[in-house]
Amino acid sequence: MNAVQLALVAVLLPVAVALFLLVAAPVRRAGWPAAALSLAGAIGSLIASVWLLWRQTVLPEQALLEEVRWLPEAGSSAATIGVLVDGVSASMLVVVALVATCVQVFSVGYMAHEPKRDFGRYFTWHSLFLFSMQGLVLAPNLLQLFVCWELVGLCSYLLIGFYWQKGSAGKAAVKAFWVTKLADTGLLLGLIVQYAATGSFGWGPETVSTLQAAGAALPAVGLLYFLAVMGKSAQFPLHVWLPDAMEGPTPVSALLHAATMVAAGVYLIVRAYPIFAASEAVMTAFGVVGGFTAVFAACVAVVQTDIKKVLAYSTCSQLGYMVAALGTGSFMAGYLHLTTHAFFKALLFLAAGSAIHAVHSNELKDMGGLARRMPVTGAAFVIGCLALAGVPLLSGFYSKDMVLESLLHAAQEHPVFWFPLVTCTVSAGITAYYMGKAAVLAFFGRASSHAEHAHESGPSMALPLIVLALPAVGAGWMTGVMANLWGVPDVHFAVVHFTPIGIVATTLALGGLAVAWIKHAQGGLGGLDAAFAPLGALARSGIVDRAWDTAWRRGVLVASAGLAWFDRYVVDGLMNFTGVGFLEAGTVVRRMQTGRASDYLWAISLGILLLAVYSQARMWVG
Amino acid sequence: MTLPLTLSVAAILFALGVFGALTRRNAIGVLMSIELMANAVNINLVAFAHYTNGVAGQTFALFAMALTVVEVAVALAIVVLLYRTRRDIQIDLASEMQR
Amino acid sequence: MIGTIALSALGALMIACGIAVVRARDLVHAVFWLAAMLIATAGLFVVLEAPFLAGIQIVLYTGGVITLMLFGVMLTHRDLDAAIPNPVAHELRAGITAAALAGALLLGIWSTDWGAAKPAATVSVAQIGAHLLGPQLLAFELLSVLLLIAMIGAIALARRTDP
Amino acid sequence: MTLLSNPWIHGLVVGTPVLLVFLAASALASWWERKFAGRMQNRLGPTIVGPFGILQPFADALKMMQKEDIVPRAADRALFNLAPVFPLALALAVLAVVPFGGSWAGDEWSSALVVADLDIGVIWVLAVSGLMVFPTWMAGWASSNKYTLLAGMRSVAQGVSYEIPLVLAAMVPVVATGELSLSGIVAWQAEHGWLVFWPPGPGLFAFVIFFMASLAEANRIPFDIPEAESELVAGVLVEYTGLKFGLFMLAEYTHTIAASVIASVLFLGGAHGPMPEIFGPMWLVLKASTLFVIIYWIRWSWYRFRSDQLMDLCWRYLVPITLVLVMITAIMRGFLPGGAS
Repeated sequence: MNAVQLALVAVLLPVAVALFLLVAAPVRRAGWPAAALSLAGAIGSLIASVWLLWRQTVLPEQALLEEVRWLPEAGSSAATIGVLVDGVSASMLVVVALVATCVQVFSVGYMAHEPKRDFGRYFTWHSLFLFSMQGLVLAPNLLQLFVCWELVGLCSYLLIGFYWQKGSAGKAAVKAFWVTKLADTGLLLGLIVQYAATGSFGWGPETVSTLQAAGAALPAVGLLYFLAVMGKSAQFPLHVWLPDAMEGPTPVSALLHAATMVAAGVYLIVRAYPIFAASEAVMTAFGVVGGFTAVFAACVAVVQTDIKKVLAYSTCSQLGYMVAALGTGSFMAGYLHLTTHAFFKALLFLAAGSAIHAVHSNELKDMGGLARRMPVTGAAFVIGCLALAGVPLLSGFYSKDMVLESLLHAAQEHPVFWFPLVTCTVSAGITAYYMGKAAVLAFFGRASSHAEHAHESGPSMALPLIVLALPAVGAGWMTGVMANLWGVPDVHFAVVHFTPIGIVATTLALGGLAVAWIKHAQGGLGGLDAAFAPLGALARSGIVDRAWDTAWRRGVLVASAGLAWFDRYVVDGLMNFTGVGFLEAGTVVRRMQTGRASDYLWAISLGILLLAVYSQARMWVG
Repeated sequence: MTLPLTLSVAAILFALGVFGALTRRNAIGVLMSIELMANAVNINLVAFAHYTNGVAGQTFALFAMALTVVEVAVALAIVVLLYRTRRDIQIDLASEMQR
Repeated sequence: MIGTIALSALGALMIACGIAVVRARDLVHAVFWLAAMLIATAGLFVVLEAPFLAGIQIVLYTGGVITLMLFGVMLTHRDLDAAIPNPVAHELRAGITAAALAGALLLGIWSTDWGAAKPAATVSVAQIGAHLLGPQLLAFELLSVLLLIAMIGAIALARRTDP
Repeated sequence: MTLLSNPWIHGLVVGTPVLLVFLAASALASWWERKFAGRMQNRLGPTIVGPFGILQPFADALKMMQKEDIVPRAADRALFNLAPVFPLALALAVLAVVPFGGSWAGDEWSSALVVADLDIGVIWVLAVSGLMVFPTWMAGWASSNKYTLLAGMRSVAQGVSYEIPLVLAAMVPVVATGELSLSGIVAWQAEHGWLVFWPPGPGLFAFVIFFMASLAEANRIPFDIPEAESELVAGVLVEYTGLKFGLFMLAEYTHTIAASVIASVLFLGGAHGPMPEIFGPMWLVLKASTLFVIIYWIRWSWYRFRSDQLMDLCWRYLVPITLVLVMITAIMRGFLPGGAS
């Protein structure tokens, strides 16, 4: 099969499964068959993706574009749908398919106790998500990307609200939905502006130059897109939905809210990089927002007591890294961090899920000493934790190092990048501390009463942990290969290397881990919390949420009230006037409607007669 | 000479059809008047076909005939239905649409 | 010349039959007048060198339409048909409209210069067939679908709903 | 020769003998039927008038002419008087396009002895036989008699229904030979074989169905519901007397003969046969007579269908079968001589 066919298999197999399950209600409600089908779709997609990646690695093929016209426009078509296969999409395809497959396998064990119909529903949404994400990854233009973007948003909504019977889950789903929708408005407006300015939804050089020629359009489009990225990738201050999204099942958090969907924002930047890179304002915004999010989320993570929330804020923080790195112009650093992060964060979430499954609680205080009872889970969590902390030789180290290095370079040219440099370096230490804390509290020390009877999860949950642990450890060593694949030429890579900033960050990370061990080995949540107490209070008070509530909801309410008035008295008034007018006119005209067929026939004949007379008259006149 | 003559016959038949459709109160009577008109149209088609060497004219007349048969079949089904529901087929009596 | 005479004769016959169709008091007579008119039309088609159409005209109209109408008359016949006379104004209105229409059409026909219109050769059945299955294939197929729909529709309408 | 090439004069020259021969044949047919029926029922049939009673039809005609012409008071006079004229005319009109003879020119058969060799002969035949229901219905309606009305109604229903298998069965020869004129169809059969035999299958079935549908169109047993003496007295003829009645009866025989002739022409090769071509008319007469005998054989040995059985047979069996036959023939046409074009 050629590359395009493989890509089509990867994207269409899940949608076939999803559509079948959506339509064939009996199969869906039967539960297990739905899971088997969905899994088969995911595995098929994974095989096609790996094959495709292999082709792209060994065969130095150019980017392949295959599209069909859509949305007809005079003479041509305004938009196309299709697949764009190159190194970037191929590798992301594998990341998505691999994580999705692992998560689905994991879910078979994790969700086993759900009612059958919920089980089927769960896997249906999973298949739909996989399709949407693969479609997003392969999108050859921004319009298709936008469509898939909304589809993954929909899947996110559906999966967060999976336990809709629980009020909080429903609320979290709605919150996620409308926070991201607010952000997506940016993407939509950006698309409109871009299309108005260039007549294209592409991100190619000619589009960018046309945009550039259009003056203010370029930064405007870039910032509008960035607004969408902030929503999807949970950048401050639009991150508020992500912690709440933890209401969904843990595998969902692993797949959507850690590894793939939230990375879609970053992926958008990667894909449409020419548009962003052409505007300095946008790049600076990346650096500032990303840098602030990195440190802010890391600090908030410290004071979390819920293991999933810790990981959620950690995800925010790491996404901040990626955005900041992309702001420096280092495509490689940002995208590499996206890739490695996908693996180890999915691993962390799944390990956390395994632990939660064992103790039936999200709270760190209900865990403890799990490593002895659940060795595989414990090992997986520790590996993920170390990788995230940036311990040398593990994947996170390489990508984080590259991020910091790129920030250092940028800072030397633009002073404003000192801010993300400092925040990211500091948060490397904080990250190590809170992750160490979480690992120590959950897997070492004294077992709580909940954790005493915990035992290792079944093979369907253990296996994905092992599979994901491999890239979490080793993905970093493939940096050179990936650089080739992505067409970033001047990356010098060595498995063991030390740069000044790397040494600082590593030292901070190891220090953070050490502090975590010392402070928490004996259990207890205290530790450095005092230092972060104000922040903790801040986080607990939900001030950001409150601010949003005020600014966004109240604002919307007031505006809505105004619009409602306008609608009721002006729009409706016009409508009513028209309606009443027609009604009155109707009563007059109604008299013409005698209801006798011959009268109507007469009117028709009269019409024909008039036409005949008209044509005659015209012939004589003209 | 023959063409306008034929067309005149068709025109008069058409007008007769109109007159019948307007004055007939019986649904089948109206239908027959409509047949007159349709037939007039067919005559025109064939006449023009004759004078333009057009196969198309005859083909169209053929189509028109088939359509007329369809129309009559359905219309008569309606008439029978009308009769069954109200025991009468005076079309002026079927005026529910007025209100 | 013979053509013109035949045309005039047939035309007069057809118009006479047409008048009878719209004025006959008895509906059954009207049906037979209509049949006569349609058969005369077939004759006209022969004069216009469209013999195939003439044949089809008889098969379809008299075999199909008229028979259906006879059925319709029989199934719905009532002696009250003539009971409700038309208002005179109504008839007058119809008459004026129809006369004006005929006048306008005739005026148009006779004021047009047909000059170059010369009778063409007889169209053979094979030509019609080739035309039907060639340029008009889509219309032809659609027509068959339409016939099917009409058949089903007529059955569905006229069917007795009680078992 | 030049005079004969004018179609009108040609028609007159050939038509007059044809008209006379078939009128005489129709008259004779009534005698023959009575004889035949008599023999079948172990009787003698007419014996008094002329040798073997052969002049019986003429005696009947004389008798009818003497009878009083009664028009019922409630009858629709115009239609009542008009109705008897048509059946005979229509039955004879069918014969106008039949080639009664033919000749070989090398390998080419050319049909001859046609009153009017229309290009659309088959259509003509179908059109005219389609008109046949009207006089029947006219008579039934105009008599203002419930029996005649019922008979007329049945007649129309039956005529309309059986028209369809009739037309479709007639389409089999048309499709197989690619000809619409009867003489063309006969010529094709003379060269390639009679259609009952060739193409094997559809021709035979189409022939049987055509024959059945013709019986129905001619209101012969077992399809004589419109008359059904036992229920409807004498069908549409209840109120008719004298010459009008006679005309109807004559037309019935003519109609049956015409149906036999058309079936012979369409499926049995018409005037084609062994022996020199001068015997052509003889072959046609022989074939038609055989069919005619079969019709009366059936008539005197079969019972009548019930009305619903009649419709069942038509719509549930004959129509679908003939549709399939036409399709099969259209496919086979590709393999027939002169077909794959």
